[in-house]
Amino acid sequence: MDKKGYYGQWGGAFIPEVLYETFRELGRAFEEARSDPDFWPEYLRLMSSYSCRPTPLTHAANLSDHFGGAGIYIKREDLNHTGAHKANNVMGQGLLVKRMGKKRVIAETGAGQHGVATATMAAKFGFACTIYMGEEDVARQRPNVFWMEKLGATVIPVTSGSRTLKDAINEAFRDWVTSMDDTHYVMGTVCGPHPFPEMVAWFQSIIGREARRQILAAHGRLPARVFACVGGGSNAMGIFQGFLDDPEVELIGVEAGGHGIETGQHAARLAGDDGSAGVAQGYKTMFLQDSDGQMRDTHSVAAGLDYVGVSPILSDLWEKKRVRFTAATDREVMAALELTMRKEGIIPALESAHAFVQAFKEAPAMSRGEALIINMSGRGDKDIFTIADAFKDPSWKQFIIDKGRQYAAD
Amino acid sequence: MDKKGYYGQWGGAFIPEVLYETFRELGRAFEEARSDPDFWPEYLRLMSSYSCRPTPLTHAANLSDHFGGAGIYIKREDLNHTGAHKANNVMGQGLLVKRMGKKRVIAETGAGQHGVATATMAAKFGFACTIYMGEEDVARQRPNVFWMEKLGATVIPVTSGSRTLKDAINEAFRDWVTSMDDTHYVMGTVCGPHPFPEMVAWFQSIIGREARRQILAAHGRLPARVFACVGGGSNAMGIFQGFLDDPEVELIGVEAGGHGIETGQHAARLAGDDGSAGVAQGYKTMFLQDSDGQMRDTHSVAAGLDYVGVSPILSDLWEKKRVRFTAATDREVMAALELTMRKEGIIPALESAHAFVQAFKEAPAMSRGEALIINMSGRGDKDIFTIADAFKDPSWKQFIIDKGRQYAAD
Amino acid sequence: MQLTEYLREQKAEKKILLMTHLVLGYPSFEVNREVIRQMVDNGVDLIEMQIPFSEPMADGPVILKANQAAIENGAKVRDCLDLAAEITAAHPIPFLFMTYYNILFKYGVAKFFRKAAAIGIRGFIVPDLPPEEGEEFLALAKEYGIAPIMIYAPTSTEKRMRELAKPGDGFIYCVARRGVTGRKTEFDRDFGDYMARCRRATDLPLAVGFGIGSRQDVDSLIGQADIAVIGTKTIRLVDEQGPAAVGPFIAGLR
Amino acid sequence: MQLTEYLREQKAEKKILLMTHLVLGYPSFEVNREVIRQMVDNGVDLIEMQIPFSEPMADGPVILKANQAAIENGAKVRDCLDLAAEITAAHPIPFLFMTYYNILFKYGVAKFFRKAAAIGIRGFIVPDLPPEEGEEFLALAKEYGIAPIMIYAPTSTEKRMRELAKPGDGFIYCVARRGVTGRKTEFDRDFGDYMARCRRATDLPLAVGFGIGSRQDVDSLIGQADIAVIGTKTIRLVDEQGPAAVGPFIAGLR
Ligand SMILES: Cc1ncc(COP(=O)(O)O)c(C=O)c1O
Ligand SMILES: Cc1ncc(COP(=O)(O)O)c(C=O)c1O
Repeated sequence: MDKKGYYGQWGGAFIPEVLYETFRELGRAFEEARSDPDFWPEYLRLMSSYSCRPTPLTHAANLSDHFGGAGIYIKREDLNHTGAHKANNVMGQGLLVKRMGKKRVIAETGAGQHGVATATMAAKFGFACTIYMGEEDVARQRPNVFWMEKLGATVIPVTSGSRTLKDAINEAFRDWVTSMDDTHYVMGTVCGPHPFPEMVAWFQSIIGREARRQILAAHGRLPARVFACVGGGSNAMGIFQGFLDDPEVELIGVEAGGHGIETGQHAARLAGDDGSAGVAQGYKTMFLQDSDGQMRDTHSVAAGLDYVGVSPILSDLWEKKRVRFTAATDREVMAALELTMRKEGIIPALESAHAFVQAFKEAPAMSRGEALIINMSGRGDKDIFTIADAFKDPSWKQFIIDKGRQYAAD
Repeated sequence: MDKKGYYGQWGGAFIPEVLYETFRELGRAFEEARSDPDFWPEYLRLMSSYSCRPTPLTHAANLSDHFGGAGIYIKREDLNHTGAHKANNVMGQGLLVKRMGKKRVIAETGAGQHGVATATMAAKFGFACTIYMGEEDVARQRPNVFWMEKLGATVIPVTSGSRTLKDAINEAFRDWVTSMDDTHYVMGTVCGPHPFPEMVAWFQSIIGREARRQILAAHGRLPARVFACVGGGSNAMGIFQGFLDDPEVELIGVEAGGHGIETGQHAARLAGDDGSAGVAQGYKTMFLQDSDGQMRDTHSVAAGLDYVGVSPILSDLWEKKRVRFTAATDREVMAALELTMRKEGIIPALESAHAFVQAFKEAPAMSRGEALIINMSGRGDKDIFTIADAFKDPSWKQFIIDKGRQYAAD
Repeated sequence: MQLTEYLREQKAEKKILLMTHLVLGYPSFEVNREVIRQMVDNGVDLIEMQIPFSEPMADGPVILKANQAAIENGAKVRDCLDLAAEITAAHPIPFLFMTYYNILFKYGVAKFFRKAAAIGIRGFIVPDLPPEEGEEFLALAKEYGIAPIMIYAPTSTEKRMRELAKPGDGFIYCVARRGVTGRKTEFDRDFGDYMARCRRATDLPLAVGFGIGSRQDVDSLIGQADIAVIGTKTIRLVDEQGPAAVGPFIAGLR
Repeated sequence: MQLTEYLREQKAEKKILLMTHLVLGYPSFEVNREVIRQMVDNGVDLIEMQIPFSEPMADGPVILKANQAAIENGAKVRDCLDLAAEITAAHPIPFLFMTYYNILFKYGVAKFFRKAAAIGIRGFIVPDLPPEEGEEFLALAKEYGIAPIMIYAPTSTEKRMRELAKPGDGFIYCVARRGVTGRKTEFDRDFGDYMARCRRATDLPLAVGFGIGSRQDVDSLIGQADIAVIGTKTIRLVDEQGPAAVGPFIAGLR
């Protein structure tokens, strides 16, 4: 790292003065935890007894045969408690909150995964919990809202801006500048002001540490390539960190190509040419913004990738060409999802399916002796409304129509 | 075991002659697998690389404090791939099918969990797959039907009888008597004709083997009591087998009390006095039947417990008083579910929540030095339609109404 | 006279015998009476009366539906036994009970045999009771002189058939093909091999059931089997055309 | 004349100065013109003009909505600068830009300073730019003689305040309380302690903002602060009663 909180030219902490002390305290708590030899083992214990870590690395024999190239391995973050890698970050921050003696947590959420994970952590640790969620996402992701509420969290629909993830982040900050004395903001990804990117990357590094050990055990040597989808970038950073120091391992981040980069309706900040440097939401990175610096609307079938910014650490790794970036379109994602379900009995989250798309494009041309890893950041159950929509499943539609009529008649 | 395939007076193989050879072959394949020293390790390898075994034993510190008695531990079968213990059985049978060289699997399903697990296994092993599911369950469990189909299975709604689980079992047998040459019937629980109860119990014993080791590590000695819900009885047998030889460990099976045993609308075969000995679906056990021997309609909020029969092994353990049986009502289940979500950030399946009910009743009167284990057979995400219904969640209803109108307008 | 001997005698006079089937209480006991009368009047040699069961695992959709409808209509086991008593008294041919084991089990197996013997029932067909599970059943069958009808299937090995023949009596019910009742059977080369295997395994008369519904089907069994069993077909006929259609149909079968 | 000196001079004549705020382009540039005229005519001492940004993290719902409406109405940064040029030329009081850092960053920080200086802007308030991140910004501020307005918060320690004062110029913007713009502030004992802390940490004039909306609020600041900042209140007023209501409101504040 260069200047504190910077990765190359990216990162920083562009925060209102009212949060200055809060960030100092957070930074201190984080540094202390990181240098406390008992902390990481405590974290591991929590993750292996409350969640299911280490998560497996599954050899996808059928997909490997299907493409006839590299051996395909899937890192199974879907098997975490709450169904995604988000748990790693959230539980880690939960331990920090306990150390700091705070009693309440707040968080933003897009897809709802981070919200559910945070509500879960809050229940487990006995914290009060408020989740900010764009009104549009509340509508799209009602099942997750339902669970958050049942887990005891208050979900506040955010009606400003594009009513999606970025607006939820703003709103969480607005809460925090009022409540910082007893409240911690559980940032959901490797974005935001320092020390969030560093902290979230640290907790998520558990993925890469395990994956490195597991692929060596299963394949005998390092993988040739590692694929991960990139929303904010936390699952990608999580697995990439296992291989950053191995130059022979190529790292590939896959962003949301939406309806196609050429349509402008996407969320590709680093792949393609639509992103540009900016400062917002407390940090400097590549954003999707207009020439005035106003953030643009983004689109992805995967709510968790539908975000204007990206991890400053990834912007740096992109600039240094350590991580290659590509994008997968909504359509490609549905095809990869279908193939993965059929061939392996595994249902990736729509977000994760982006990584599968790119791996499938590259596997055939790789040699049989090589291995690739796909980071499966989460499971697709949560996406049933979106996936059933996308597949235009008639029985599903009829089921919902009937159920709706029944409710309307109640 | 007594007479082959019998547990005390229970069990047997009441099968049509046309399946005689099929069962012989299956029995042989099973015996060979069981005595093959490589088989169980192969099974463990599969379960730890494709699913997330060993699943954790979570210390529920908040619930323990809340009740102020025994230390409460939760065995996390919800963290299995596909979200329930059903995966253990299905993957094991998948390995057997491979050994037998068959190319197609069929299964019955009630809640849909076993159907999803079987469809998943079939995708993974490359088998064709047909799932029989009562028409009523198809309607109640549409999300699971959707996933089964997406996983490549054909789901056949069964319109006979009560259009629920038992009818799906009959229908699966009707398929099997035609197709046995290339088809294996993946029985979903520790019921049915010999060798199914023994085989399913063997695969599910992975739960108890792990749990025993884990509780000794976490608590230093054996638990005083172990609670499991009982539909067919596979998750219960799975965990109980870890402690059957320890007379100091009390084993408690919790059946579906539905609207209350006194109402007759329940599925309690062993708790209460409504069950009686009978022979159906290929085996002898305690059934809910009328004085003519016709099977009765059962009721439970949990589709997976809504079944007329019960494992012959459990009938024997009940008769021998090794396992105590109780029932939890639908209402108690919703309360236990809510408490568990709030206190621990854990969402049990409606089936599993039955075990929580009874543990919660008994924990306060137990001493602080004692431990109890609840087998959490599955996760509750799958039950969102039922749970949201039960909680009469207005936003959820509105969401479904809107979605239904939108589909109707398409 | 024992059932087997009766069948041998009848067979001496006919190229093939006919056994028909019906579900007691479906569509009603009233119709059962009429259907049986038509069957007997038109030369049927023996009749299996199915006592309905809620889980008729080995039956196809038509008989399944008949079972469930009978139960829903309120047909109790007691009613079935009463009707059976009336029928056996009224008609000179042998009658058998076909049902699933739970009906006997719940009634009390010994008590059921006693009752059936009193009624004059000549045999039991219980498709979900293999002899391995039937120790008590077989002993009682011997005691009461009720033939326990064993079942052969195309999947049975010759060795298995010989074993089944031992406790068997009356005749052997040869299931014509894999699957449940009600679907069409092809009487092809494989079928011939199967019947030859059955013949080698036992001296008992052979009945062939599953999927037989026309004179052509019955004809094709001549020389291979002793009894042709008509099941689903008559139920369908009664459903579609009423009981009066049964007589002409039976008359036309041979 | 430097902004600080101007403020000291003005303060010498008045018990307290008034700074008002508005969002450029909201509800329209036309209304901005009228509102500013009313403000100036009624004795406002200085005005902060907010260039809208899509992610105004430190602003409450009213100003947030104004930002987003302005952008949706098509207000571009260029248009804001054009209006600002027109305004500074037309009115004799000092004007400041308030905005978020991305607006400067994307425009080019140096270029933005050059432009602002050319227009005659006297200070910048950038709530998401702490001095740690503002090296270039502070250097340019010095170069162009535009006051970089530092912000104090109730959570700032006295040590931190002293550090902030160093690069600061013009005045210090004291955020009256935790939270975002637009909610009511209690001017209680804690507030007094806070202001005393601010006063000890710097010689620069102190402006107090967040939640000031009445003569009573303004009065309670006299003696504790040099400048009262009226933000959300006038936006609400224009929303509800139109620009003509601004003049009387301002006139009544002191
Ligand atoms: C399953 C899943 N994968 C990926 C993401 C994207 O986030 P990140 O890039 O931080 O991993 C999300 C965010 O909600 C998610 O839920
Ligand atoms: C989550 C879960 N638990 C329990 C059961 C009941 O089955 P068993 O008693 O065989 O464990 C089911 C059956 O579908 C289930 O899905």
